[in-house]
Amino acid sequence: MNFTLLVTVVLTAVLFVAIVMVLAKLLAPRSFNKQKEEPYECGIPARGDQWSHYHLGYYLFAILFLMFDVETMFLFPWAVVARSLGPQGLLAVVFFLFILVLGLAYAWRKGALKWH
Amino acid sequence: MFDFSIITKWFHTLLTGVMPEWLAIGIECLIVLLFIILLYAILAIALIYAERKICAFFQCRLGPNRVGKWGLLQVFADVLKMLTKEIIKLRQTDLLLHDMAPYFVLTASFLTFACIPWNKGLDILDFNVGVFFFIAISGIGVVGILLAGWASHSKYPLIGAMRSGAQLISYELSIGMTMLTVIMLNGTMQFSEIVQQQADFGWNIVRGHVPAVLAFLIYLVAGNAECNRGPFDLPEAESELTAGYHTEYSGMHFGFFYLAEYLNMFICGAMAATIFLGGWAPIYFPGMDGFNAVMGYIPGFIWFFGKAFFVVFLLMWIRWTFPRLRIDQLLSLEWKYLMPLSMINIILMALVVCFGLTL
Amino acid sequence: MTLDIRTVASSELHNEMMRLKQERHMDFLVNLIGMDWGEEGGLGVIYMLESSKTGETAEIKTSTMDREHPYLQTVSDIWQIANIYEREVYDFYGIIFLNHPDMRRLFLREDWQGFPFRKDDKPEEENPLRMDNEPLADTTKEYFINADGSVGVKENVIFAPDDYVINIGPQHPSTHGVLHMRTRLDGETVTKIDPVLGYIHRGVEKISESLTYPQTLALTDRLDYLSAMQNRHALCMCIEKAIGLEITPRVQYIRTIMDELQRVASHLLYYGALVMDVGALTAFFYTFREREMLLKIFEDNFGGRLIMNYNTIGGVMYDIRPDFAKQVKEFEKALRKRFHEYQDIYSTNIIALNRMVGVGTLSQEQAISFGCAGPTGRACGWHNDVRKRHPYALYDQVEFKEIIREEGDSNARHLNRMDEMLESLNIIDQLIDNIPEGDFQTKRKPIVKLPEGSFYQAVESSRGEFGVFIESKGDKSPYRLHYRSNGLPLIAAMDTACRGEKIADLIAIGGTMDFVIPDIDR
Amino acid sequence: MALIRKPKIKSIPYEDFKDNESLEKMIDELNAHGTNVVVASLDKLINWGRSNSLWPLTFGTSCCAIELMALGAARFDMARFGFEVTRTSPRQADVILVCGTITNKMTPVLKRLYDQMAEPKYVIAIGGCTCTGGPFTKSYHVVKGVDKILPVDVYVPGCPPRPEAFLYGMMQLQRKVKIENYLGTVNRKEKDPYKEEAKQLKKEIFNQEEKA
Repeated sequence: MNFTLLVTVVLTAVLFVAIVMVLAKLLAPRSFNKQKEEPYECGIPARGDQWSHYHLGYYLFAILFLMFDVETMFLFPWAVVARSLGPQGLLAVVFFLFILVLGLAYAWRKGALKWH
Repeated sequence: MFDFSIITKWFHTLLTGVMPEWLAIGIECLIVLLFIILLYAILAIALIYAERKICAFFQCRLGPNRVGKWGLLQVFADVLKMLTKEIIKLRQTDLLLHDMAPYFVLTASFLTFACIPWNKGLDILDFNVGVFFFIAISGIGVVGILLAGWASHSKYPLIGAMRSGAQLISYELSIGMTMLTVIMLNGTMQFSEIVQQQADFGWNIVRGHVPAVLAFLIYLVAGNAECNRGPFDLPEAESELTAGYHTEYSGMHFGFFYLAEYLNMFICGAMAATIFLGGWAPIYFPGMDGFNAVMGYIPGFIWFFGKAFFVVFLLMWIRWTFPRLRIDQLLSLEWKYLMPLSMINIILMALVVCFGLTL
Repeated sequence: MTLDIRTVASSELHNEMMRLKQERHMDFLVNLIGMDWGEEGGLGVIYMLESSKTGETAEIKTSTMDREHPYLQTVSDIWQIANIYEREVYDFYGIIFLNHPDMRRLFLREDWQGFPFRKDDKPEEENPLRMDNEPLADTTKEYFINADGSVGVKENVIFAPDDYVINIGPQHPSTHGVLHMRTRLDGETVTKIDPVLGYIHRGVEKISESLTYPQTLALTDRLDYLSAMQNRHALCMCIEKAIGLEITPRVQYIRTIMDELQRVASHLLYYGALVMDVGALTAFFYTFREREMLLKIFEDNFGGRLIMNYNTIGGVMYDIRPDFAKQVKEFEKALRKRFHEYQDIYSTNIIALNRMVGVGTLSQEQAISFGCAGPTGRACGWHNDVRKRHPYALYDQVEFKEIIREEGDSNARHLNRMDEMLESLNIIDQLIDNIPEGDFQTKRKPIVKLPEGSFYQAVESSRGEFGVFIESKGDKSPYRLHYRSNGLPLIAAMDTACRGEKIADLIAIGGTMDFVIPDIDR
Repeated sequence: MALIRKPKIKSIPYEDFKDNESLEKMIDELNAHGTNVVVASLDKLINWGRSNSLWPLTFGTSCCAIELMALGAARFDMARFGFEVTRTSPRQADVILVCGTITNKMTPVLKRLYDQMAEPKYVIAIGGCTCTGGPFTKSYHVVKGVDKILPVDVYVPGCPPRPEAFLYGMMQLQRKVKIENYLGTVNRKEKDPYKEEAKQLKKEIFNQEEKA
């Protein structure tokens, strides 16, 4: 039942967007001129290629996120049974978390958290 | 507390009594579909209206009051307007991605929306790994926003999308970690179970005392950032990037982003209510039986909406008070303050849980 | 005041200027005014210098007779602000400055024909309204003299072809009008700003040359509309002093009070605009609440909310209303009472402080070299208040502090303006109860004719030194009327202040600089 | 269809705009032909929505822009009419309030912004400068009336006009929107005249990339 519902919800979202879009396309006017189809940049024609080389200051954060997100994922199964595992489980996880914190500290120290 | 699953079960048996199983499920799915769309639309309209009115009161203004009584029809007018607005396609955009972006954003929004337990027995998607599922699908929204910015083939949206990419993924970590603390406290990942436990043993924020309150505060900040609002509205940043990642979207295309923004705010509030403030569980004081009984008569969904809207109001209050952060400040807030804090908080909660210190 | 202008031969100019800067410490280039003295005088430039230490002033002029290829030496290596001033002169008069690194037009389109401020130019005939986009060049020309005496041209690059350049403005919510900044980005970091001006260039100075003196008054209000009162005060004072008209004490009182009220109104709006730029929308509404009270006073007394047209030559347009003093006191009380709200919601907010402290720093030398007078310069520790340097109206009779801070960052600029608001209230306090009886208008001849000569009068407008320069040939309209814009130096300093900061900071710095574009473009 | 309906403006007191010639003329034209009942009712609904949700583009060049700020602030509060959602991107705006002098250099920019707006779009010329050139008509660099470049719907004179005048202008625009025929007139669907050209261009780019 749950997966049927999951599909239903996804379908709902897609249908909702699709139907509204069709309705909007039916109702809305269309007009054409050359300037309309150019990118907006405060009323000035854009210079150069829009998809030109853009310095991504954020990619380091993406990599860090990937790392930490996967690590925290491992914590979830433990969290569910944390109560029954008791202090012993906690000790194991603290060790794991310690490594995580070490990783963060390393990234911090290396200046990966500094915005470039 | 009234259990809604009685009705759904009764309805199911009623249907299967007169028709084959698959048809019954089909009809139920249709009802669910309509229910979601209706609720989604109503909430969106209510939230947009509330935001305009509340921000007006913060700003010593009146807010919309000409369209309909007290401006109640204002949002309907806006929707009609947006429906009849031209949808612009840029010459050099990646049309497929450009059109796909709203689908992603809305799908993420709908799916997370469906995870919310509205009442006892009234939840649409109730997995036993519910929290996990919730975190996973809320990531789809990021893809939508990134696509929107990238496919627009314009510089402002691109910068906005990149900002939002960095921001959303960063704050997702904190959300995950605060949810981890709650899971530890309740020992389950199923939303309905989490709320049921709160109904039985008291709200999480009380039960988990210090670490839970800490987690709640971290969640508020991170959740606020996740919905691109308040001091964290950098991806849109009206005064810097004109309109951010949806600069090139017009008409209903833009309307979807607008809609999703408000609904995400509600989802953020509803999640806070569910995992910290007891969801549909009524307020309960040990020893005051008369009072508790009266509270118990109030239907669960009213409790739920009351709590969710309280959190939403908090978010609005923050949004209309603080100036915007800068991108590097935003990221260092997450990585240098919230993240270490939530890690410490996990250990704190683990200690509390393992040594049975819960209230 | 009447100017005593010394003529320097064009070949000696650069050396003479260097000498003045080094020996007499003339480090503040107040004005650089292009001139067209016709066939007999040729094209030339008037330089007005001032020493930031001693307060001495010097006026120099130089000219060239060649109208086809007028060349003069640049002073842009001595004062940084000369860079943009000389581009303005090139734009209007076609005078080419040798060794100037960036000889582009400043205000007009790059493909504009002719030089509109020359007396023999007919700009409208040569330049019909054009709908095609303006070509924005990525390279610029530098003229220099070869060893054999001929003039050579070399190309300087503004933006390389693969630079990531984004246009901020002209239609942008945070450029306070139609400023256009071509901004080179490295990620989110601003590495260069090239301001493109002139989107609201209305040719006010050129129009004024064909108007009589009383008519020119109408245009001053529309320059820096947030200092409307002060601008007009400057022009009136300049004319009055030139024709030797005595002003009654009552008018002096009224004008001083109005100037300060205008300053408060302007700074209130500044606060509103800044907080909007930084994203704290609610605070914007708080200042407008008080500003509306002030506008009500303006409206009651002169019938205008924003543009009052109040000062006239020899007095003011109408007498103040009997309850003026009461109204002003009420407003003052309300503002003082609510002033802490502004501080609470923004000035002391931790996010706001993080956004402003240490951001967009200008050193004192830079501020003086760029000529950033007003609160911006005073935030860098430069004592430049015209009210103290060259007192006018009643400013030598009232007591007030010149607000000075040393940090030179956005926060200092912001706090300076906030403090100035209170200081203005103090000035009003001292005057409001003692407005003497008398005429509000001195009798004068209906036709105003200035004696031959050059005149200059500066006032402290809401955002710096606003100056009026008039060159008269004895007619009823000015031969040349030049306004010292108080925003142009701020724009020129933007590149220096913003380099290495983020886009968001660029917006915040622009907010604290508080420029008004029509005043820059004139 | 036999059922013919005479369009009328409801929800605005008729006396309020009776003295407005151009609106009067528009109404007469509409009445002369009459409209299908179903279409007219749908029109009415859509026009109600459109007229009550006119989102302005933040566009101000000079003095009038400050009064626009005052209009948004507490005393005048344009939010009452639902105008407060000022969009900074022309794609999402419905009406461009041309606040302040338009100069020759600004002309292509303004035209571009107007072109980039999504249909249906409206223009309000605010202030003397925008209507006629105002005090700067003598200037060599000022456009004498913004109607030389854009089709203006409402003129609001004044220097600068008071915020009340802004509101009146916006309300006049609402009235104008309310008597338009949306279906069939406003929502015309043009054919893309640049389709072939664009295909050609894409092909060329593709070829070039292949070569490289």
